Amino acid sequence: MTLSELRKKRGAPERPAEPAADTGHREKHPGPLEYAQIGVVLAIVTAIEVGIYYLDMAHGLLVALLIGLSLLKFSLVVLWFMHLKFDNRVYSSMFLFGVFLAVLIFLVALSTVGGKLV
Amino acid sequence: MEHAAAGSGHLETSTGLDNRKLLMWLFLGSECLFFGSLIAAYLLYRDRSLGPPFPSDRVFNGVHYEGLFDIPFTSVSAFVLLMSSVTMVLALAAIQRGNRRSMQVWLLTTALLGTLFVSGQAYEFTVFHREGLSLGSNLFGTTFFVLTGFHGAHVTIGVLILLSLLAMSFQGRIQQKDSLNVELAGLYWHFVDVVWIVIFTLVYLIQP
Amino acid sequence: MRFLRARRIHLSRALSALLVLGLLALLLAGCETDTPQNTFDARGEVAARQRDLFYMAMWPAIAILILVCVVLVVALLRFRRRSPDELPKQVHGNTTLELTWTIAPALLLLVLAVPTVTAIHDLGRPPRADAFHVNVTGIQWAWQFEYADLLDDRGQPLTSLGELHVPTGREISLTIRASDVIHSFWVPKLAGKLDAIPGRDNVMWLKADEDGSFSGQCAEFCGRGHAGMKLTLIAQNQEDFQAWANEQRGGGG
Amino acid sequence: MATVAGPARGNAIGEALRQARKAADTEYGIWSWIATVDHKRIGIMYGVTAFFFFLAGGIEALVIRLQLATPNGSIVNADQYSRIFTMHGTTMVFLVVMPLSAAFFNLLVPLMIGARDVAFPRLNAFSFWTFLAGGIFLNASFFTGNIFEGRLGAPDAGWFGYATLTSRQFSPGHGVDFWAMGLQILGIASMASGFNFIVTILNMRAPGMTLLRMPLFVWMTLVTSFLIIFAMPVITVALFELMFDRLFNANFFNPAAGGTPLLWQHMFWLFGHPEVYILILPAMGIVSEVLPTFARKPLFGYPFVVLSGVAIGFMSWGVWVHHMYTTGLGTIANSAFGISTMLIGVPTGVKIFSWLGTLWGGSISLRAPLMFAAGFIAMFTIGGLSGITHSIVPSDYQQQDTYYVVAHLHYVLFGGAMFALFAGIYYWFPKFSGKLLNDALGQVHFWLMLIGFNLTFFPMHISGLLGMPRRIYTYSGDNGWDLWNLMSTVGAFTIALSILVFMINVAITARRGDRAGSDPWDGRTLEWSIPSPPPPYNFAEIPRVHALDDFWHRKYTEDAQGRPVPIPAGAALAPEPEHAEGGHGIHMPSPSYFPLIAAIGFPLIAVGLIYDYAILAVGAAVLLVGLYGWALEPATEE
Repeated sequence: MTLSELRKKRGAPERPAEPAADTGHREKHPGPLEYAQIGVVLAIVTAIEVGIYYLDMAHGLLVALLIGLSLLKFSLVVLWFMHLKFDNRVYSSMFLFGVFLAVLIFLVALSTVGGKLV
Repeated sequence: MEHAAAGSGHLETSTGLDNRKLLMWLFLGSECLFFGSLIAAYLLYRDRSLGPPFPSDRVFNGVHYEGLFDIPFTSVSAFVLLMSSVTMVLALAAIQRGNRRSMQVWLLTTALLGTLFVSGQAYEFTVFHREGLSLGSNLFGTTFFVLTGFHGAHVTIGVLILLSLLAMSFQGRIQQKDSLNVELAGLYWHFVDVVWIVIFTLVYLIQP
Repeated sequence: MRFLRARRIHLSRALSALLVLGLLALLLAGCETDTPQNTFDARGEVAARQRDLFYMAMWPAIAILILVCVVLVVALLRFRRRSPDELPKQVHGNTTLELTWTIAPALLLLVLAVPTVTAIHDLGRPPRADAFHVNVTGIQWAWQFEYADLLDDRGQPLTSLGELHVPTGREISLTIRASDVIHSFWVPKLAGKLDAIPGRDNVMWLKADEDGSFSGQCAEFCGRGHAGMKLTLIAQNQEDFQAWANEQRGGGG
Repeated sequence: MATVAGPARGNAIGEALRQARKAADTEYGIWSWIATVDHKRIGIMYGVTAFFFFLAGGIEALVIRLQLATPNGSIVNADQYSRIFTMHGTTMVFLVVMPLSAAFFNLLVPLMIGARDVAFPRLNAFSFWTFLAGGIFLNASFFTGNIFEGRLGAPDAGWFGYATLTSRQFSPGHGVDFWAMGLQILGIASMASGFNFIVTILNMRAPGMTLLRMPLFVWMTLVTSFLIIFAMPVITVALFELMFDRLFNANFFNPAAGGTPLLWQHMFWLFGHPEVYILILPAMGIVSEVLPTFARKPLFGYPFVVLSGVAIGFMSWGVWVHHMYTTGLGTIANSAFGISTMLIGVPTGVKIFSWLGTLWGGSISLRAPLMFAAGFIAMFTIGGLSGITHSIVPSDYQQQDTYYVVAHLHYVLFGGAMFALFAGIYYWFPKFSGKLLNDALGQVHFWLMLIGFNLTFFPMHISGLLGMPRRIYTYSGDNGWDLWNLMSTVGAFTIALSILVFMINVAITARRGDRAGSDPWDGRTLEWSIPSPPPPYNFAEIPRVHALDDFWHRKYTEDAQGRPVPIPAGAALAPEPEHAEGGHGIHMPSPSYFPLIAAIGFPLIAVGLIYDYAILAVGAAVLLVGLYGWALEPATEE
């Protein structure tokens, strides 16, 4: 006897398959216009990054600026395009745990082996 | 595309979160450690190569070596990948509104931009290789090729996923109610893009 | 089987007690012997400090072990089920107790941490400038020693293989390297080990308080010959040491 | 259920596959196991496979012990010894303790949280087949030498594979390649199950099963799974780097090009220390289930025990350098990691005391599961305390890489993990087989194993303190190590004997064991509320959970003094009533061959990388077929 027959014999009525509603969306996602605007911002930030690369400035300042700008891009993509700003916190905590863990342990590891960080 | 089986019996989960989306986020969290390890290895060995070629201009043993990195070229590449994220999210917005045609256009655009990025990388690798850089040439070659190579592999897999989605949508298997499939592919795609944002800054722009 | 069941309680009590006592007797027996690589039998400042730290951790550990085992065995015997429908009071926890056994061990560890960190810094200090300097290189599968302070007629440092000669009572500074795979330099009676890592110079110091020959061996798995990668450290008084050095110079010249 | 048109439809192969899938949807027969997505069957397969690897790893251990029984042993030569101890370590960690824990995750987690299966049943099957493929692949390395001439092909650089010993120069042959790729494959399996169980535990809980009502074992599974998914990528990258070094002349660990072998150690232990807790946390979870049942008393300080488990999970990321004290990282690093290592002892201590608190004042039934759990407490305490002595860094300079460490790690992983896993086997065997293991034989097994274990490993403390380094294949008779080594060897064979008793017990029980009802131990958690063995759908009706130890509270209420009073009504005790008819439809996932097909791709790819890229292409094709088939076939089909 197959399992499906067994199930039928038990007389369990089949529930019609419904797509699982993703209740993870607490708020509505933004629309195309907003996405496009963020795209423009991302493009501008990239242009600034490349621009300051060619500027002659103190190394420390350059590094700080570049890291700051890439963090900004990172956050824009993650928060809007990946909807972490709008979705359930559980998703973001899973991801951010990975991000922070990676940054933390490799900073410690690199400083222990004496690696140059930047 | 994501291999998932909806749970048995439960149509609503205890947290109210979708199983597959949760899985994807966990996977991305785990990927952070993957790329973190690769980037850490690159940073550890940066500027420790015992011989040329070098990423940026440098005097070594009294000889001036020109750097390999071509920042304008890579900036364009980074820009291409960044824009592919925009088109990806537009594809999602389209299907969430039930606009299949528009979604297909954006998916195709995204896949093309991704392919363009990978082609750019292939070109870059070829140029570098002609200049004498290989996995075994020095620490820079080792860490650079492995880090960017794994990233490129991720982009390639992403393109395959996008094309699979596209094929499925032409079969009529991606409807408005299936927008989660596009969302999941999108999450993966954006993640790969975000990794490149980090690599672009840490590897290319910041030079010791 | 029935016999076993009836006797089980007594058997288990006797066995448990025997086990714990036996284990402790074994441990103590171990400390007493005078074998070539006994870490308890320290003959130098560094090893002595390390041994004392081990004792400092070992005695509280044994005390805690006995405490846990006694409580465990007493609980098992005293609260064993006597009738199948016996139902004990449902205790879910006790916050005071729980906090106590979180904080008490933390305090104990804090107490252990202070001498530990002090010792790490004392033993980890760079060797003194006037120390007798030797470069140690681990090779598959032998130890090579290069005496930076002892030069031969041509101005080259003396070298030896497998046997390390040092003056007694003087601080010895060792720069440890490897030429192929990772090894670990270890002379148990004088000091704990330090790894020899290719591409890296590790520095340690040690001191032999008395003349004698002390055996040591590679402690990091380094391939097929690992078990045979031994060394002997020979600590000699000043005259004997000079005599040895002169002999080496003569032999080498 | 509307059938979604599969791409396989319409062609002969696709139709055959569909038929095969249908045929596998039975309760019996080999195909029903091969295509199964039932978490219970997958759990059993995990357990049985891991037990076979346990025997293999055990035989390797016996060879090691025979060789070291006397000074100047000559059972094996140095080369064979290196390969055997490497395989012993790798096998026991990756092919025994991890998959045995995975077996329990699979068997128990859905039952304990009141679910019908895991969140991704096919991913679960994929984990198992990938694990099996990786295990077979790894052990196949033995045969890449010429086994008849005594030349084994297995890896020879230790389970920790320290660079530069793993480089092609110092380890020619393919042993290390097999090791690296085998671990890579096993890593995929572990990661897949890690993701699966996190989603299952977070999302598939029965109504009312809040996080703080979950059994402790489920909590420990959750923590372990998080450790797996965050720790595995690090070793994955390290293994990739090793493979690039070996296959494509990369320089990651090559000092001649300026690389440092320490990079490997950092990455290995960044993974390796969480890994230690991946091995021990499930064991702690099992013990935390066994003790309350056999003491008829709830776990003492449940929230504290949960919290300490979570704390251990977090802290396990901050102690990796304690495997590297003697690499010369400097006083600051050694002090910091010495202190963090001490601190991780605190939550571990909390657990031990809480277990004692659980037993104290209970009504303790001294059956085999409880004996093993009690043995675990004592043995694990020894292992934990010797661990504390390692945090005394300067003292560890002496003990590092000696038999003292061998003693310590076996007290944790054998005295700890294996004792607890056996407790779990005796405890849950009746749930999944329907028969009780013989208790008298169980007691014999326990005492033999306890005595044998201590006889083997306690003397290693002493031989280590007497200066015996690890991983030496022979020693001379003048070091005072002879007696201790002989004792260890005798002990090892006593352990082997105890395992034999266990196997006899299983064989006897299979033939004529006592039938177990649904609740033979007066259990507390939901798995005891359903028949033994459980039906494929587990719960005819998804339970509604009202408390921690919900099933206990269905059987007993408490009087004013806090003493439990049995609830007389038989209804509460009855295994799930048969009212599925009127209730919900039970909708089970269909069996699938694709996880197996995908899993077969991995060893082919690995073999291809080592020998011939053509095989690699075949492997990749097989993997793709598996993945696409899996993605495109509907999860359920009626």
